[in-house]
Amino acid sequence: MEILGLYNYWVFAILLMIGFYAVIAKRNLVKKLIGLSLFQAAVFLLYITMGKVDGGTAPIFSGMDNTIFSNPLPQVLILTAIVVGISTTALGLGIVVRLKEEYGSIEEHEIQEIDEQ
Amino acid sequence: MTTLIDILSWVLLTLGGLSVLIGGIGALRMPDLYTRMHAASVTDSIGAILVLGGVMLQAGFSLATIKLIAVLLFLLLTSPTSSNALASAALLAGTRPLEEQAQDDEAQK
Amino acid sequence: MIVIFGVFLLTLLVITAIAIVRTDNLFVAVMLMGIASLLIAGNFFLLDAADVALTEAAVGAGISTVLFLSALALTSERERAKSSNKVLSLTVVAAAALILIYATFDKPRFGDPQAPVQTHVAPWYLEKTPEYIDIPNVVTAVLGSFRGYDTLGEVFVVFTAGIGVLFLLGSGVPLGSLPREKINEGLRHHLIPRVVGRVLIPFILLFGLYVQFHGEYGPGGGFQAGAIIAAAIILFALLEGERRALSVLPERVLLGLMAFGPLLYGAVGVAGIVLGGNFLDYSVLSSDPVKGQQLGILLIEAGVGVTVTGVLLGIFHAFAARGR
Amino acid sequence: MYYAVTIATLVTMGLALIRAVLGPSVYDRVLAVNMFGTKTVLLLSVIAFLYGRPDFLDLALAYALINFIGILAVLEFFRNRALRRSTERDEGA
Repeated sequence: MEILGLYNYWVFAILLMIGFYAVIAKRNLVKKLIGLSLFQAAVFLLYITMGKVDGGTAPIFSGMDNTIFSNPLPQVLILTAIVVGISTTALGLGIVVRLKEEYGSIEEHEIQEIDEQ
Repeated sequence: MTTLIDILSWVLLTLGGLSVLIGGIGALRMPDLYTRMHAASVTDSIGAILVLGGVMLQAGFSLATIKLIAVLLFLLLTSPTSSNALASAALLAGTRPLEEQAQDDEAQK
Repeated sequence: MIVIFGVFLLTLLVITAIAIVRTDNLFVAVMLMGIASLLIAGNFFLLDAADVALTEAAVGAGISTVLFLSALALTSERERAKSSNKVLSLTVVAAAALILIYATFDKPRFGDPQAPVQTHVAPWYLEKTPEYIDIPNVVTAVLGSFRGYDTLGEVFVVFTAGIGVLFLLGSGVPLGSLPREKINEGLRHHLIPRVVGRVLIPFILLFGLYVQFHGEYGPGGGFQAGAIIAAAIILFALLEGERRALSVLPERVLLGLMAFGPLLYGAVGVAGIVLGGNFLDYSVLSSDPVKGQQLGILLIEAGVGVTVTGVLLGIFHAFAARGR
Repeated sequence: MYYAVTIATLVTMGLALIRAVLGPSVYDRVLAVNMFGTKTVLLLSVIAFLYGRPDFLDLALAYALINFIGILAVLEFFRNRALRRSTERDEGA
């Protein structure tokens, strides 16, 4: 189990970087936002992983005695972050839609070319 | 009595797990969209009924069983509907079943 | 054994993420995002975060797909350009990934009860919640009371994002001035989804209310309930056309809902000051401090739920109106 | 026995994911997402019992209710696309 002890963190690192790659390498703006969502998901995973305690259960009392509970604090932070994440993604999508209307394109370099003219 | 219920629920769970697995393999291996849909629906209908039925027997008579019944009901309502919606969308867009395609190919020859 | 289930789900998640980045069809990428959301919710559940998994379920399964698809309908479905500087980006990303992975070797092992995160404030929350607030769900207690300022901030962020989308996209052409054939009738001609959807909508609304008010006893609360209720009304709008949805909840009402949540939240905080406590100190709301805390949490959760519903619906309608 | 069912569900999820990645048509991918959704419902309900916390069935219930919306949004998207293409063709003609 020792090897698996860090697996969640590795997945966090890989997922974070996959999202980051989409943000820096892709030129399509919607794709960049999708990458950003992946990036977000990776951070969520990191927080929730840190809050897990071995043999624990979700921090909701259920009348059982002597139960170990996982850490409630990261869960609170991420719970709100998910809803904030979707609203900010929607804001990003709104900007992309407006760009498409103004420039007729959602590819980054085409927008830049039009701007330079 | 409890042993009987246990055995029954294990049987249901095993059969459910098997049908879920068979449906999954079918959805991967079948040759075209409609046959894949057919395989996937196995996991949604009989698989869900058996698995949730098995879990229900384990839960006994409690709030959990009522929730499980609700889950099962909603699954049985929604998954055929979405399959139907998907199939009709695919058919309207011009994806045709394999056999029909083969017949057309024959006719063209 | 459960650890291995988690590892399997995470591996699937990485595969999905790679597929998302590789495909050049944005529709496919959105579909795969749906799968990624399901996987990550499953993982949250395995990691003991039932509340978070419920939020991810409420947001990821319906609303985010709907929003991305309506944005795609307004822009384009295909990625045209090749990636820029593929080699350079890949090198940067790979190097950063290696550094991050190297850094993880200093992290406490997965599930270690002695890790610094577990020893700092969390035990205090778990110990004091029964005494101060006396509700079973510690997550709700921390969210509503102990870290009430945080949540107030988040509610304002959600509110601001909603206002931002409305400013960017406006509410489009008013529905009344459009010729009849231009109005989106939704899926009215698809009989089967329509009938089933109609059966389902009341149950989704009921479930949303249950999640809202059961949040102190089980997984749930304002954020999840807001998303679920918004999902129910979005389902109605998809099935019956936007016009019917807007006649049920007109835009003015939606704007009111968006503003009402933060106002209610702030008012509860100010009421604390007026009654002689601190801002967002609910203990003074009732003669019994514990009852006061419970009342305060109930009120602010209601505020959160109302805002989230209003903002998500406002965003949905803003995107839908842009298509006309 | 719960473990056996969980493993079967997980493997099926993997198979569905392969179908979603391979395609070939967009409908296959939608089918895979739909299948994935129901598998998640089964997985969550079984794991709730595996953990001995049946009060967490709310999650499975949420998915059973909400997955439908995603599929309908896809249907609406296809319908819109067909409409757009036909109007484009009309204008082109």
